[in-house]
Amino acid sequence: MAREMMYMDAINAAIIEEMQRDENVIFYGQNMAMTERDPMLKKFGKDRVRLTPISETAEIGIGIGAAMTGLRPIVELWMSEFMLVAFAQVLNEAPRLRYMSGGQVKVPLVLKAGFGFCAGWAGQHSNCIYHSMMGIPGLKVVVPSTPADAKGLMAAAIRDDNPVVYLHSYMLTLDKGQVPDGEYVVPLGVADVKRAGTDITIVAVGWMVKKAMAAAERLAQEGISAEVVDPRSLAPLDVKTIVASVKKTGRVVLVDQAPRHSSAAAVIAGEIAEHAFEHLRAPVKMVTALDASVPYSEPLENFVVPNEEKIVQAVKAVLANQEVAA
Amino acid sequence: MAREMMYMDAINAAIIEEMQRDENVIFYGQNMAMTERDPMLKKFGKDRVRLTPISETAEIGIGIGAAMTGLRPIVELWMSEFMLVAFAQVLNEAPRLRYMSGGQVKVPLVLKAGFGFCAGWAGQHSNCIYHSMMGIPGLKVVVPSTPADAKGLMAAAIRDDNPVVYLHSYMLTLDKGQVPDGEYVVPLGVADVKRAGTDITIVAVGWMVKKAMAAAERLAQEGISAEVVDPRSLAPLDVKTIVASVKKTGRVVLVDQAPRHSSAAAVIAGEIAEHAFEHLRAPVKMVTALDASVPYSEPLENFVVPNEEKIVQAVKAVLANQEVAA
Amino acid sequence: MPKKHQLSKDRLVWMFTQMVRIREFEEAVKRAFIEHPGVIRGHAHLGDGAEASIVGSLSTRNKTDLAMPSYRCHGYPIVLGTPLRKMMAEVFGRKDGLCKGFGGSMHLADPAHHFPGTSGIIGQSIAHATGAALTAQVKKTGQVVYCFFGDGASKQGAFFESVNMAAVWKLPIVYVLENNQYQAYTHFSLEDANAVAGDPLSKKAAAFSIPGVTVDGTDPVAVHKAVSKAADRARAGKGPSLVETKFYRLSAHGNVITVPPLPTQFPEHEAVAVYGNKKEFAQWKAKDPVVKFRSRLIKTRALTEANAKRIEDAARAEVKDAVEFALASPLPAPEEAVNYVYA
Amino acid sequence: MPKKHQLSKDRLVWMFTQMVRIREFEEAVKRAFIEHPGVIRGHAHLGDGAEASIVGSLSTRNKTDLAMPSYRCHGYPIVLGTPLRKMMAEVFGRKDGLCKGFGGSMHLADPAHHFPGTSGIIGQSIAHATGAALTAQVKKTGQVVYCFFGDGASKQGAFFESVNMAAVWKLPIVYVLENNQYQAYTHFSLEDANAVAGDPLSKKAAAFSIPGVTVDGTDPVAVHKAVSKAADRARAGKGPSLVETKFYRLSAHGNVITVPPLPTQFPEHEAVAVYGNKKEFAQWKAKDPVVKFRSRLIKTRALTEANAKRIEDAARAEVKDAVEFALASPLPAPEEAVNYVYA
Ligand SMILES: Cc1ncc(C[n+]2csc(CCOP(=O)(O)OP(=O)(O)O)c2C)c(N)n1
Ligand SMILES: Cc1ncc(C[n+]2csc(CCOP(=O)(O)OP(=O)(O)O)c2C)c(N)n1
Ligand SMILES: [Mg+2]
Ligand SMILES: [Mg+2]
Repeated sequence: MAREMMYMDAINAAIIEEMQRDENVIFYGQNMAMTERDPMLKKFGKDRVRLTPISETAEIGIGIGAAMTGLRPIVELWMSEFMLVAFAQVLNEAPRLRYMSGGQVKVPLVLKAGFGFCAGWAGQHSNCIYHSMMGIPGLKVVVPSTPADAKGLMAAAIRDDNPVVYLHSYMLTLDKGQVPDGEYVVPLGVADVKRAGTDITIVAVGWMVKKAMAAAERLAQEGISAEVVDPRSLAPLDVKTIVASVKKTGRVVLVDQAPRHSSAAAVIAGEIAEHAFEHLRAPVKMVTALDASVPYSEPLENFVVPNEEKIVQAVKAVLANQEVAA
Repeated sequence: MAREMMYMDAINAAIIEEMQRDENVIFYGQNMAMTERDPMLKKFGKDRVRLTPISETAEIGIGIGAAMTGLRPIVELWMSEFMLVAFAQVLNEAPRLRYMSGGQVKVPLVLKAGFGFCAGWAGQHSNCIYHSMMGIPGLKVVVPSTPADAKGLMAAAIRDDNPVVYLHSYMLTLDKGQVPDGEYVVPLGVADVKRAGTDITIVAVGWMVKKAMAAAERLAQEGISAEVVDPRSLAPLDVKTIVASVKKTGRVVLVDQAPRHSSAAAVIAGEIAEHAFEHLRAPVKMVTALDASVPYSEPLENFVVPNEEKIVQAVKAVLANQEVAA
Repeated sequence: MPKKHQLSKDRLVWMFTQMVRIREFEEAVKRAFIEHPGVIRGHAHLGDGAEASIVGSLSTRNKTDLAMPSYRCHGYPIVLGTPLRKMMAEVFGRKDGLCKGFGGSMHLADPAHHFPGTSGIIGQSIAHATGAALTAQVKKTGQVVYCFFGDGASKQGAFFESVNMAAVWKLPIVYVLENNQYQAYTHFSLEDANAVAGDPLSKKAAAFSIPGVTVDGTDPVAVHKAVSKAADRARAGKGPSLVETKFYRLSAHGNVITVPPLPTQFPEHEAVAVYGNKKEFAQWKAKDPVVKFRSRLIKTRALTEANAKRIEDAARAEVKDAVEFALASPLPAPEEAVNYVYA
Repeated sequence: MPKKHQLSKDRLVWMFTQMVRIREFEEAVKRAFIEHPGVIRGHAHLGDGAEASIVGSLSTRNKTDLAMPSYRCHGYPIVLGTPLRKMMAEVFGRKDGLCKGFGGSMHLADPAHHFPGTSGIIGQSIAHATGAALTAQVKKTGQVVYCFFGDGASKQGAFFESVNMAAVWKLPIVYVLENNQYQAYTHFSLEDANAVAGDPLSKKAAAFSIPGVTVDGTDPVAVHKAVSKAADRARAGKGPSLVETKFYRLSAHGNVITVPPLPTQFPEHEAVAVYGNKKEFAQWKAKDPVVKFRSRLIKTRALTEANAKRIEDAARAEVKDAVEFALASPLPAPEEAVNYVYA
């Protein structure tokens, strides 16, 4: 059975279900569970649901220490940029401790944060920083693009025995979709073909999956069949599924909300260059944010961030096998 | 005129010369200038050369504030991983403040740090984190591989009006090379063809340039002519020079000390896939660290990090146009 | 208080004027969410309630001293002399804004008026302010830096690291911890160890062996007095002080967070909306610093009712003009967005 | 001191024994740089001088209490019961090492003996220790966490953030600030604002309104007393305390940093090598905690000279055996390196 649900509600549903399932799961963060009327606090009690100060280094570090000693913390970090004040804990503590101990400890920790809020939040609150967390041995990173994935990936993240950064797109918060009832786990490290197609592959992440789907729809009306692949996990990255799609279609556009060299798109393009080269019939093409911080004012912001139109144009350019300026 | 100099001495020479040239340049960090006998302190005085506590967030943040108000600080951070405790300052403050102010302020700041110390320093002190600083609009990143570049890029970094992360490879610290006397500036954003060749391009960063040069030497003895390109700046990245080399040779191996998906190699491979595709006669090939943190014990460490032999094998595989496991 | 810090009648009236200008500006911003929906994007944070803290602090500054506030930054430049037109235009994301529409409400900057900029990431700008004080020291400019940050920010590592360094280096800086009793939706008593123990937040000064004092942040004269002392100390080369100004944020943390194109508005104050504590809100509302200071000046005859009205009318007119200017200013051209990335 | 914390003769002898075992282990590690060059890679940091702080603290623990030290971590597991063989094999990078050669000197870990691991990044493990205390509280295990960190680490934001949270949550943790007077090459008086003002570093406790005390860290009984009180408080659900144990690191910060294949060795102590201050070094050398405690126990007849010798010989033999074991243990197979990345 499934039901229609909002993306954000799907995330919460997974957290609640996993907390019901395993009493070692705890949940804390800033500006949550302030009063006894808080529904999560009511359900799970003061020990398991907590309010924290603006102390990300301690919040994440405490999560690590708690995970090393038997709990399974979910840390609510709100915006992913806030993690940067504590990035040593994310990149150089959580994923290293198991390895350095020769496998003696594990760190089952979920770092939950939203990203890419393009809504006039300007230069420090609108970024995509997933690229900086890719390729860190020991660290997993997931980016759901639909309510169902949001639920299934959260469940998987909580059950995983490794640190997982769970990044939800702010722009998808209110989107609705069918979400399976009850236990629903989307395995980490498995990409999803969100739309099948034959002429070209579009690889997109997070909010950009929605834009890519819209672009594919428009292209379909013009007789172009685009396959949309959503990696869902950026680490581990399901290179196999992506490469298989590219091998099938022979062409690929990579869409990413981040600037070009800090995008997952660039890394994926590198993998394609190594593993699908012989099947490519045209150069890969990246559609990314421009090389600028996200500006405040609406026309400026719109100009910097990729959109449906740019995707459509890129697809057409690749199909015409001619390079156009990014 | 030039003279033989060690890599680390070349860096210091540039700092001293620039501090002599411009009294707004200041230099501070942990575990330096502890006593009045310190040569830098003697030369430039207590105001301009300072000792700091283990407070990277404040150290870098103070550098930003000082830069906004008229100084040109160089912050000695020692190991690049230490920057992670203050990564918000590096990724989300220094490069954003000018943009957010609509160009009213500038942040001429140099963050100096060593990286990639493969000498038994284990999982938290041996990493390459440059990848996480690529593609951040407003931020420049340089990685010198020779004493001359070490000097010239430091001079350029200090003179630049933007925040520049200057990353020196610990493994090259004692290497010697010819270094021009006096004023010598290597422009930021310009790659260097470290060795000309015709059969294949090897793109390598930092310590890996040295390994690539050694591999090219060995390959030359077998009649294979490899061109070695050193980006020197990772941001801005000189895609043009890299692509030109690949267009010429038609084949490319990318060497990087970081794990695959956190490497500059992957990003560069993505650019090549978009901009040199038609000229490629074989898939690109990456030689990177394995997907593991750097382990302590020597045989383990050697196994994880790329070496000359792996580069030679990769080049031969590409020339044979057959894929081999990474 | 030492004679030199005694406030003349003119100065008191000037302070009142600035407080009124801040209040009028913030109320106009708040009204804009209703009167001009969609014009303000992102997150806007108001300083109503903080007027005494802001003006009391900045009334002690010398001409070239710097102010480095947090992202809740509207009040400070108003006192420094930044034109309200440019400020409002920036909040509205216009081409004629202070930052040409690149920064918005959280990131006002006006270096020409001694306000280098802000950070939206909590605690980080405390380090920037400390760096500005380093410049003052190295270049011997005689400047003092006024660093403002919230009760919430005092739980971020950047705060402790910065103050320690300022104390060791004896930097010319005054740390004004504006305890408006909330960090977003969280009452400070729920997250601060000093508060949990019933101690003032200024006790944190002991961690650096520097003076720490808590002062009534609804009284601009009390703030002036405490900050004067701290600024004197800074100017004398004796290093930083910590002044906790305790007052109450009178509006909600910020406008409601929504996903575009849903319009966003200002909700009720958290005391009521989150904690259901109407009494707390009413008690502090009764201590409104602008209202209190007005009565006091009238009572002490520093001001007549007529003059007060004139000041208020002038401020209202100035703000109205700013709104009109901002609305008339064009949006920036999209292609502008790639400028100012590099110097 | 309360009766229950009074130390029996046996207990005092046990404490002396642990101190000797630590000292012998550290001296063997130091000697290995000369006797077996190249066997220890990277950076090794010794705890000689810290014996009284380590043993005095851990002598107050209950069976399942956890120790969470910094990267200067050899001493603690020795007290907890970790086999020296496995420890030395890890320091030598061998297959039979505690961490199979993956961690080395800085990253010993032995969760089976209540030592979950360490971080090499200053200050970060203070948060981890606080998290372990959270587990103890949530799971109601009755455990106390002993969190050790250096004077240098007390300038890292992680320290302040963690202690504040522990105080608000009343976590069962004792923060032992081991002030060995140096952070790498820097004397603490050059970087700490409390020290600059002539105050003890335990004054930082005021920032959290928790007990803070400074104790003679060369005296294991004094440390025991102070830490007992703190542990009692933690166990009673009253939250954290800060105990500054002041002593002196007797060896240099670590072996010299070199680029392979250049061999690395232990240099002279920074007091001499950097500051040219032989007197300081000599003064503190005279307060060697192991030597002092030995004489005291003999003077108070808790120990005979013959027993002391026996203990020392046994420790020496144990460490010699550990070195031989470690040397005989094979290096790990290269292909092992891709294991343990994910659980
Ligand atoms: C590092 C970081 N964490 C979280 C946030 C989200 N945030 C924005 S404002 C705010 C509250 C700040 O409270 P306070 O410092 O008291 O300042 P006030 O809003 O009261 O002026 C928070 C938590 C942030 N911007 N940066
Ligand atoms: C964040 C960070 N900055 C710098 C370093 C380099 N470093 C390693 S040990 C050390 C000194 C630590 O001093 P202290 O905390 O007093 O501990 P001690 O060595 O005296 O035991 C420093 C600065 C580091 N490891 N991490
Ligand atoms: Mg506040
Ligand atoms: Mg120390």
